[in-house]
Order: sequence, then C-alpha cells, then structure tokens
Amino acid sequence: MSFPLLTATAVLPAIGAIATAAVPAAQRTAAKWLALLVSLATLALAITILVRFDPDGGRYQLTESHSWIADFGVRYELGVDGIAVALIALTALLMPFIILAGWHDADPLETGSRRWRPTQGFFALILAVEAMVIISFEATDVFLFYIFFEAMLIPMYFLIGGFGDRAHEHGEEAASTQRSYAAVKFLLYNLIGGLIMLAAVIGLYVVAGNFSLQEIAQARANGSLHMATSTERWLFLGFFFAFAVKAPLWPLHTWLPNAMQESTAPVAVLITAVVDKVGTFAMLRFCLQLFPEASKWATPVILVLALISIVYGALLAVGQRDIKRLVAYASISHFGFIILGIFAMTSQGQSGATLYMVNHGISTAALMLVAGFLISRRGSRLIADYGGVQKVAPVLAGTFLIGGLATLSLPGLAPFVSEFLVLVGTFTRYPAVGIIATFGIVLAALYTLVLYQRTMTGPVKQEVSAMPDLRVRELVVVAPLIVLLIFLGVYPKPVTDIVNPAVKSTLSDVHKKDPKPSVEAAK
Amino acid sequence: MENLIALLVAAPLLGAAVLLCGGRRLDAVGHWIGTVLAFVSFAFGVILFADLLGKDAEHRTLMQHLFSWVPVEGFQADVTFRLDQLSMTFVLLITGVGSLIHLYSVGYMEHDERRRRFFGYLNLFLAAMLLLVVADNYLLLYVGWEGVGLASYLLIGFWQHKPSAATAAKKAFLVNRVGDMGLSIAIMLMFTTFGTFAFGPVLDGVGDTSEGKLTAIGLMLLLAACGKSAQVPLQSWLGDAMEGPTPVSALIHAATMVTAGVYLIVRSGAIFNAAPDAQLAVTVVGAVTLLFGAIVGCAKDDIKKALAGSTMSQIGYMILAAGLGPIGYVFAIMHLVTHGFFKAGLFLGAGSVMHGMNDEVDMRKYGGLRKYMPVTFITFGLGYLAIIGFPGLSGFFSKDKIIEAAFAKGGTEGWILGGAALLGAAITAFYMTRVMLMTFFGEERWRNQPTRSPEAPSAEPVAEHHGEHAEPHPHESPKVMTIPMILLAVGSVFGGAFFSIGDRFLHWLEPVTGHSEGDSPVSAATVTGATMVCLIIGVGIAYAMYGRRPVPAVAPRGSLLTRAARRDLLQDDFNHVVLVRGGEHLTRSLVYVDHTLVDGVVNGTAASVGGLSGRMRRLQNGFARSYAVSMFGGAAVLVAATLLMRAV
Amino acid sequence: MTAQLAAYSTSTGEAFQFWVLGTVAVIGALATVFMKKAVHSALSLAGTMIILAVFYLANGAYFLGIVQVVVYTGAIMMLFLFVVMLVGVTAADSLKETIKGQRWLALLCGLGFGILLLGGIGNASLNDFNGLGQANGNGNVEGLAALIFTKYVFAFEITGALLITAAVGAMVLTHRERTERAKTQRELSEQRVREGKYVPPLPAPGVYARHNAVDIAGLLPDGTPSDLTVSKTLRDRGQIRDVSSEALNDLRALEQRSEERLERTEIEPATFKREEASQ
Amino acid sequence: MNPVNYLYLSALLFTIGATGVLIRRNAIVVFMCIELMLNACNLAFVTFSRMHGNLDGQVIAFFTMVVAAAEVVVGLAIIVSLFRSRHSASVDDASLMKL
Repeated sequence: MSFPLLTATAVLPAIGAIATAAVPAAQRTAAKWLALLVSLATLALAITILVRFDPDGGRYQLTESHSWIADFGVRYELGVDGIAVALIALTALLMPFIILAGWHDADPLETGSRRWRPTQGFFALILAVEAMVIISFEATDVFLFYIFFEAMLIPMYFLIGGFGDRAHEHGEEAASTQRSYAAVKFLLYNLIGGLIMLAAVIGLYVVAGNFSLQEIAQARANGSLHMATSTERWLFLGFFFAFAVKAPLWPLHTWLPNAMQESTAPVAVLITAVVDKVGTFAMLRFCLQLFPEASKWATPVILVLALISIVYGALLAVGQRDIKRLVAYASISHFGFIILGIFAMTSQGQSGATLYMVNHGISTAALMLVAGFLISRRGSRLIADYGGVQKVAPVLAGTFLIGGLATLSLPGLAPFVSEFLVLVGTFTRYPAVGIIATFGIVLAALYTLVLYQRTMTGPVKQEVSAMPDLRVRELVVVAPLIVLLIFLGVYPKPVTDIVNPAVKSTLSDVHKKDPKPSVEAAK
Repeated sequence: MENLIALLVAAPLLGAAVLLCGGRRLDAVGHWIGTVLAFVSFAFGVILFADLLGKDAEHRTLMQHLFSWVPVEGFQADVTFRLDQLSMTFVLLITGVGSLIHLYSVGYMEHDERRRRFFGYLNLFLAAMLLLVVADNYLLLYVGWEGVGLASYLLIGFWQHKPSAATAAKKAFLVNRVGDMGLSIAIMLMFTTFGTFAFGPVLDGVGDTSEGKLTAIGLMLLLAACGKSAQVPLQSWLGDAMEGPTPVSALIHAATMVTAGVYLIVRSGAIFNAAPDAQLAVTVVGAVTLLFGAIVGCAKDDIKKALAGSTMSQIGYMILAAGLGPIGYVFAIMHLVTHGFFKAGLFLGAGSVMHGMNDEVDMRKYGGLRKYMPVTFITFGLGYLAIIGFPGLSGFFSKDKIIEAAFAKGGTEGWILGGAALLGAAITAFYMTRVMLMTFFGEERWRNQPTRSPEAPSAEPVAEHHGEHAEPHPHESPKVMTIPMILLAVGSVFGGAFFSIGDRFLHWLEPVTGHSEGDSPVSAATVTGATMVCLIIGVGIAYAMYGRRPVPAVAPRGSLLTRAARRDLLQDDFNHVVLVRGGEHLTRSLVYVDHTLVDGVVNGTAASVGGLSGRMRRLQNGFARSYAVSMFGGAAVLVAATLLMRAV
Repeated sequence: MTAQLAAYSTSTGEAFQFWVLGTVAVIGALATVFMKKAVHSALSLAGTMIILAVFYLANGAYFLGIVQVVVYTGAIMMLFLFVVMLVGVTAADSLKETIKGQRWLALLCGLGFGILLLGGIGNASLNDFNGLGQANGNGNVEGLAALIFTKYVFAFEITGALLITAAVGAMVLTHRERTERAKTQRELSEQRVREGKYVPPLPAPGVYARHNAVDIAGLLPDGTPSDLTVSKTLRDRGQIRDVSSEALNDLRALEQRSEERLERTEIEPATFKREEASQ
Repeated sequence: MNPVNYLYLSALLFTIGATGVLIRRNAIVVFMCIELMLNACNLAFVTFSRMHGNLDGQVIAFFTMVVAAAEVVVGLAIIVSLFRSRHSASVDDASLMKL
C-alpha cells in the first residue's frame, strides 16, 4: 500500500478550505496566505503526480480502491490516465493565480455598502472547488464521480452569488439582484443536468450491477456485458446532457455569460477554465468509454451542435457590450472546438481537444484576469467606457493583447496547436465540418481585435487617464501564464506525450481508426 | 553550418524579446540593439550564402532539424528549417533591406518616445518573416505567416492613439485571417491527402494523387497568397496599411511581407504545375490585380497610397508570373527582389519627403522639391526609372521577362495576359511619372499655406520637432536616413542587370523552381519594343497632364473612373455595405435571439414553476393538525401500497 | 401454571376476558377522544391502560403488565392529571372544529387507515402460535433481563441517556428564572401605600362569608362579594362561585329551622327585611 | 379464540388514537391520544412476541414505554410553558408554522 497520492492531492485543498474558513475574522491576510500556501502545496503534489505518471505504463495509474458502500457496489476508486493528469496539473496550476488575482476581491467593501464579505469564506470556497474538481478528475467510480460533480455546484453557487464584482454601473442593489439571478441560474441549469445524469447513473447500475468505470468498460469491451441499443442510447444521453450543460454546449449555454459576467474575474476563470473542463473531460472518460456505440450514434448531432456553438458563440462575442460577457461567449465558442475534437474520434482531434482544455484554461485565465484588473481600475465592465488605455498603461495593454492573441489562437501561442489539431482531426473525417469550423478563427480574430481596439487604442478617455499600470502582484499573476502560453505554443511535446497514449486507448474503446491519407489508401 | 539557420531566426527574435520586455531602461539604446541584431542576422545570411555558393548547384540545400514540435498519433509537425536557393534569396532580401530600413528608422523615429517598442516590432517581423521562408513544412510556414501578420498589425497600428491607424491595423489582420483560413484549409487537405505537410513528401508525392485534390489545395493556397499579398479580392487592406510609419510601409508593405504570397506559390510550384486550373486562377488574379493596383495608383493624391497601389500592381506581376508555371517562377522571384530594392527605395524617399514637409502626404501640396532635397530626389528618381522599366535598370529586366513569359503562355490566354501586362506597364509609367512630377517638379505649391493634414499623427516625431508653423521649409534628411536610400538606389539600378546578365539568377534558382523556355509567339525583341512603346506613351501622357499644366492644389472632381479609383474602385464601400453592416445586423439580431429565445424558454419554465409553487403554498396553513392529517393520509396510502404489493 | 396459560393457544376464560375487557378498552379509548373535559379523557385513558395491562399479563408479558400499571397508570397518567389540574380541571374546550374540513378528513383517514390495517391483519396468515412456553421457561423477568442486558444493552443505555435528557429538558423548559429579587414585605406594603390601594391587608377568604370554601368570594361589610378573597389561580381560571344568592337562601333556611326549634312566632318579612336593610 | 384478535384490538385502538390526535385541539388530550397509540403498538408487540415465542417483542414494548415516558415528560413541559406564555393549551394557537 503505497502513499495515496491522488487522495492526498484532493484532500489537501479540502483541509486547507476548512482551515482557511476557521481563521478568525480579524486575520484576513493570514487566511489569504494560508489559502495561497495550500494551493501551492497542492500544485507540488500535482507535479509529483505528473512525475510519477508513466505515459507508457498502464492506462490507469496510481490507482486506489477501497470498498465504500458495499451494498450498491460503490467503491472509492481513484486512478488517472494521461488526460486526467494533464487536467489535474492545469487545475492545480491555475489555483494559485486565481487566489492571487482575487487577493482583494473579498475584502470588505468601502463604507456605504451594507454587503458583508467574508474574506475567509471566499478563499475557503475556492479551495473547496479545487478539491472537488481534482477528485472528480481522479474518480474512476461513476458514483464517486457523480457525487463530486454535483457537490461542486454548492461552493460555486456561493462564489457566484456572494462575491460579485464591486464594479457595477447600476449600483450595489441592482448588482446583488443580478448576481443572485446568475447564481440561481447556474445552479438550476447544472442541477437539472445533474439530476438527469443521476437517473442515468442509477440506470447504469441496474444494467451493469456496479459503478466501476474500469470493470464496466472491460465488460463492454470483451462483450461480457451486453446493453440493449436503446438502453445504451438513453444512458448515454443522460450522461451527455449533464456534461453538455457543464461544458457548455449550445443551446444549454446561457448560464455561462450571466455567471461569468456577475462573478469576479478569478471566479469567472474558475468557472470556465476549471469547472467546465470537468464536463468535457467527462465526455471523454465516461461517455466514450461506457457507451461507445451510442457515442458513435450521437456523433452527427453533437458535431452540428458543436459547430453551432463555435460560430454562434463567436458571433455573439462580437455583439457584446460587456467585456466579461464577451470572454464568456468566446469560451462557448472554444468549448465548441473542444467537443468537436472529442467527437471527431480521430487521434488528432482528441489529443487536440485535450490539449485545448489545458491551453484554453491558461489563455482564458490570462485574458480574463487581465480584464479583471482593468475592470477593477475603472469600475465598469462596459467596453464603451474604455479607450486609449494602451497609452496610459502599456504593460496592462500588452498582456491583454497577448491574452487576446492567445484567444484567437495565434500560431506560436499554445491554443494554436490544439485548435489546429482539432481542425485537422475533424477535417480528416468530416471535411465539411472542418471547413465550417475554420470560419471560427476569422470570427475569433474579429471579436478579439474589436475588443482590443475599443478598449486599448484610440484617444485616451478622460476616466482612464489616471489609470495605474499593472502592480507587482498582478504581474506575478499574469507573467507566468504568458510564459506558459508561449512555451506550450513552441514546445507542446510534454503535454502531448502524456496525452497521446490515453487518447489511443480511448479511441480503441470506441473501435475507431484514423482515416488513412488518400495517397496511402490509393496504394 | 546548418545551425546558423536557427541563429538567423534567433537573432532578431532575441532582439524583439529584449526590446519588448526590457522596459524603459532600454529606451536609450533600444534602437541600436534592434539595428545591430538585424545586421547580425544579415551577416549570418551572407555567411550561409557563401557556404551555399561553395557547394555545387544540386546540393545547395541545408536542412536543420531542431525538435519535434507537435507529435501526435499520425501527425508529425517538426521544427525543421530548410535553406535552399529560394529561401536563401529571400533571406538575403529580408535581412538586407530589413537592416537598411532599421538604420533608416533610427533617424526617422528619432523623436518618438515609443521608438524602442517600434524596433522591437521590427525585429519581431524580421524573425517571423525569416521563419516563414526557412520553414520546411507548411505548418511551420503558417507560424511565420501569421507571425508577420501580427507584426504588420502591430506596426500599422503603431500610432494607436489614431483611430484610423487602429482601424487599419485591425482591417489588415482580419483580411489576412481570411487568407490564413485558406492556408490552414490547404494544410488540412495536404494532411488528408499525403498524411504530412512537409515540403519534401508533399511536393514529391504530387504524382500519386488526383488533380481535383491538387486544384483544391492550389486554390486554397492562392486564397492565402491573396490575403498576404493584397491581391484581388483581398487587396483592400494594403491602402489603409499606409497608416503605419513609412519605414514599415517600405519594409513590410512593399519589400518583404506582401511578397510572401509569391513565395508560397513558387514554393508550392509542384502542386500548381499539376493543377492547371489553379494555375489559371493564379494568373487571372495576378493580371486583374496588376491592372487594379495600377488604376488605383493613378488616382491617389496621397503619395504613400499611390505607391501602395503600385506595390499591389507590381505584386500582381509577380503572381502572374508565378501562375505561368516553370516559365515564370524564376522571373517572379527576380522581379520580387528588384521590386524589393526599388520599391523600398521609393517608400524611403517618400518618407524622407514627408519628413521634410511636416508629414504632409498630399502630393498636391508638394512640388519643386528637387532643389531642397537633392539626395532624396536622385534616389527617388532612380527608383522611379527602375520601376517604370527604364532600359538598363533592374525593373526593365525583370518586368520585361515577365511580359515575355506571359506571351509565352501561348494561346488566347497568352495574348490576354501579355496584353494586360503591357497595359500595366504603360499605366505604371503614367502614375509613377505623375508622382515624380507632382512631387519634385512644378511650382512650389506648399508655399504660403499651412500644410498640416488634419489626420497627420501628432506623435509623428518630426511634427513635434518642428511644431506647427505656417509653412514647411523642406530640408534634406540626416545621413542615417539617406545612406540606406542611396544603397537601395544602387541596388535598384544594378540589381536587374547583375541578375540577368548570363542568367545568373536563373541558374541560381533553377534547381529549386525548375525552368522551361516556353515557345513565345512573339520574339523577345518585339516584346521589349512593345514595352518601350508603352513606357513612352505612359510617360508622355503623364507629362502632358502634370508636367506642362500646373497642378491644382485641390483635386478636381475628375471622371467617374477617377473618383471610383480614388475610393479603391469602391471595393471598401462594397465591404462596408455587405460585410460590416450585414455582420453588425447579424450579430445584433443573434444577441436578441439568444436573450429572448434561447434564454427565454428557460426563464419561462422557471416562471411557470414559480406560479405553481405559489399556488401549492396555500396548502400550508400552519395548523399542526392539518399537517398531521396529511401525514396520516400518507401513512394510510403507504399501508395501502404495501398491501397491494403483497397482493400482487 | 401461568406459564402454561400463556403457552397453549387460548382458554375460553381468556376469550371471555378479552371480549369483555376489550369492549371496555375501546369504549375508554373513544371516551378519551370525545370527552369534553380533559380530566375525563385522562381518567378513561387510565382505564384503558389498566385493561391493556391485564391483556399483557394474559399474553404472558408479566413484567410488562406490572410496568404498565406502575409506570403508565401510576406515573404518566398522574403526570397528566397534574398538568390538567395546572391548566384547569373544569376548562372544557369545545369540540367544535375550526379548521375547515379537518374533521371530515381526519375521520376519513382514520376510517380508511383502520380498515386497511384490519384488512391487512385479516389476510396475513397468522395462525401458527408457538406460545412463550420455553421463552418464559425460567421466568419472564429473567428472560427479558437476559435480552436487555445482552442483545439490547446498547439500546438500553441509549434509552437511559434519553430519559436523563428528557428530565433535564423538562426542567429547563418549565423552570423560570427569576429576573429580579423578590420584594420584601416592607417593600410590598410601602408600594401599597404609595399606590393607595388596599392599604389595609386583603380580606381573608370567607371572612364575612357564611361558609368557608376557597372558591367562594367572601362578602364585604356591605354584603357585596369581593374577588380579592379568592386565590389568584382560581380567579385566573374564572372558577369563582357566586355567593350572594346561595348565601341568602341558606340564611332563610337557617332562620326557619331555628324558629321551629324555638317555637317562635314567625317574624313578618317586613321586619326581617328591615333588619336586613339595617345590616 | 385466536390471539389475532389482540392485533385487531390494537389496530382499532391505534386508529382511534390517531383520529383523536387529529380532531382534538387541547394539547393535553392530543398527548393522551398519542399515548393511546403507543399503547396500542405495545399491545401488538406483546402479541407478536407471544406469536413467535420469543421475548424480543416485549423488549421492544419495554423500550417503547421508556421512550413514551420521556416524550410525555418533555411534551408536558412544553405544554406547561406554552400555557404560561399564552394562557391556553390549544394546538391551533401555535399556527405560525407557515410562509
């Protein structure tokens, strides 16, 4: 019985959350530092996982398995494949930056506001989310996964509803009402998805008799567990719906703009860069492995929806007046790409999709956090309220531009590699889809550059004339992300090496082979 | 020796990194760092060139494999550099002209407080452009391709406080993105067809695949070329790109970046050779653009815009030549190089003129400048002679060859293309003479009138230097600016002759591009003669219109064609009406739909549920006993249920 | 022999006992529900419980039977009675229903539930009766003890804790903390003087009354009854019996008796009245 | 006679008690009815224990009694304090349990 590394990685932030919450109200700063340290320690553990993980080893590694609810065959089973490792690393990596970026977001408001802002609570909730996300990346028991997939909503709900932007044009009251609206919307959407999934989970249990992903997948593979076609499809839909809401896939996306708009920038990053990834990840791990046939059956529809997400999200991003909403719709478009890559069912597509999850996490974090810094300076989220910032705060503008360029997936920055992989992977099997998706890159350029032009360039607006440039703390947040973007753009090999074997085995689950190049096919 | 290739790219990249991350402490020396690194890169280029010359013609290809970039199942993208004669030519052009323009910028941007960043961007551009030409696979080329796009975006929008500049930059990037879309689709097609996109396998494997696929790839590549090289229908951005500082226009939008399209087509020559339809499309695009650009060039009063039009049309020539296949490749590249010299020279001259005229760009407010800025006049004049193809100067050789090749295409196509090329030559002669006359001859229209075009950049260094006085006093530019002009003039004078005599250039490039002599229906001599005639006609008309008669300080209304040409032949208006307006409406309606329809459904459900619960809440009257009743009833139901279960 | 009595199915004696006492039990239960006064409900409930105790005995649960008598009827019901007294013996709450439809629903549910239950028992096959012969072999109490202290010892402990908790809880609930110091007699008298009311001590109950009962207001010198002579609790409950009429009747009866005994000529009512008036 | 009758009786008593809980307003009486229900249950337990020939039923009944005692104690205490505060022992007076 070796040291339970996975459990430790998940439990550490949980303990940290409790500890942070327990810090007396007076020592705000202490709580912040505690949270930061815990997140860093978690990062260290995640890196250990990364090191201990052997890409060419077994499919699931560092596994732990204990009986939990014996009567229902629910087991406490953890295990990571390449995809999970990458995403755990991403989560653990982003957390310190999120915490650092949100350093002052939960400080008590200035006089004149009656809202109470428990600083400790803010950081405790963030850590709680981290713990749950990590364990749902690790869980190889469907039921275990489901529990944390759902439990995640609770801290997120409070993060969205409790700690909105202090920047709001309609004043505190309107802000709080809109906030609660957004929070409730978030909760309802995901709860409904979760309930439908619960039904599917139970159904799976009825069919399979246990919840263990590996056992079921094996049983499906060697034919010892046969599912009626219709059953499999219904179960698949049940799972997929929940993941599609979380992802979010058009037309289940409308909760994301509200949530990201109302929550503070770090929380928005938490939503789109970390929590939503669980959805796409789960599509790869559960939908494809448990219901390969149904996945193939549903592929056409899903591809169309993903296409719609890509184009639609990008177009709406162009039409937004609110910086954060714009980023939200951009994310919807990107999630379209990810899902496209997953269901193209080619190794390029799925490797690309996984890579995309990581890169999108980093790039959105960079863009959104800088946007958050910008907003916190001017106290407004409206694009129209800015202009000429570039002249006043060049560093801020520069970082913002780099984040934007990453969002439009400029070659040399990380997202390009993944996006191109997804496109190629899709194109090889569905050329038309691939071409339509390619329009997304033009639209991406459009909304990013329009945003940059309207906020950063042009004559300096009166209100921003006194805007300070990035502070040290903020630089510490942004700089590593940018370095990472460039590094992964130039040298993504470390990630792809980890991911490829996992993708390979996933593809073998769904019995799909990459289409051969026509030249070889001809020979 | 191969490893130098990496350094070639790395030197300017390092410069960019240092300058952009260095911060204010580098402001003092930043520009020199940038310039030095550009020259260093040039030095590497020369060394490599010498090395290539040392080898025999067949083995003049250096490969350098750095690392595996994107290793994914069945998808291998490596960072591999390939330096053959074609790349070498570009490397020398880019680093050479680039270095000179760096030098020039030192003077030109002297008073701009953001000069350090400017040089950072220039270095970034150099790096990207070099990467583009030494890449060994299309994906890596794509990186350079977008890299130069980014650099040009940053440089066009360098004076970001000018909304016009910011808009122009955005426009350039977007239009380029459309082209890039073509490139990426082409790459995908290659991948599905050949399973790879490295130059070697793709170009060698052409034989194994169907012509249809190749045509598709070719057309996509053409789309990419159109975007980058400002060819019809994606040419609209080049004119606005003149918002950028003049050195940028010279380097990026005249000498190097805009010729990337030509490079792409020539590089992919094998594909086009096997896909005649694609080739035809290329030639058509080239021919149309060379006329289009020329016509636009005639109408513009803004000196830079006029030159931009000319650039467009010259690149049209190159594309046309490239479209002609093996007959034309060499000459396309040759014209590219010579054009790089004289067009860069012309732009630098224009910059020098603006420098002396408080950034006045309206040629109608120039005139008679020759005696105030002699060096500029002479260099500009030489560039002028070169571009119109004055016998003996570089333009003469390269353009002449292209026209020949066009005729040599044979058949009606040959005649049409050749005719277009000839006509283009005539128009070129006309508008360049026009520029020349309006700028350096005639009476001094800038006397006793405040010349400060309203949209002139306030941060344009000279302006701040000179302040706002009523009347400009033209003066020659400092050495640091004139020396590059002189060097480029030399290049534009002797370049063509040096290349063509003994077909040096042909032999140099042939191993890569291949070459075939088409059987021309008209002899070379006839073509040359015809070109001369066109030239004389063009110059003559221009002289008649602008040399003899005084030029009105405000543009006359002009004919319909003139007015259309002033507006880039209404291309922008079309874009504005169709794309911009349409797009705005589309997005706005979509936002509405998203809010009312997609979101409305959900909110509606929520509302109805709320109403229902409101009604149900009446049951809760607070009397413990009535709750107890419901409990009891529930118990009864349970018992009934159990009994029923037992019964069945 | 009692063991045997429990062992074999049932004797006719038990049958007789069941039918008689069962009826009474049901009647008692109904009375518990439908009696107006809480006291009566309590008493009838006690009756039912005692009958149940008998049934326990009949079913061989000797220990429980005794406990039933001691704990329930002995302790719990008495507790009830105490509370009833505290709240008011005679306070009869009307059986009129206030919540609309409550009663009908209740009866409906009750009826349905009962029928279902009885039906359920009816069609359950409960015919093999192996009595408590060997279970009670060496004494019922010992058997119970064995079970309680071995198998159910944990539950037993828990219930112990529960009882203690309940006791403490009851104390906490009912115990009322006195907020201020109790007034001394001096302070009270001073307050009375200050207020100018009841400067003399309150009239004792039945001082001028013709007979002494705590719930009859004594007469003041002018013959009017004064509630002050009745204890506060009774006043609160409104359980004061009016004295005046009864008192006069008693008086008349007393005088007649004395006349008969002393052979006096009857006094004419006028004088009598006058006397009364003079009083 | 079949001892099942004891079960019938207990069912009857239970139902009566339940109904009483529902229709009486006086808290004390309500409590008495609850007691009645408990006792009915006890009777059933005892009968069952006789039926199965083991004493577990009686043990349960015993525990029930204890619990009932505890419940009565607390309940009555509540009633008393309720009566103190609002001079009535009607369960309907405490009708704040609604939105």
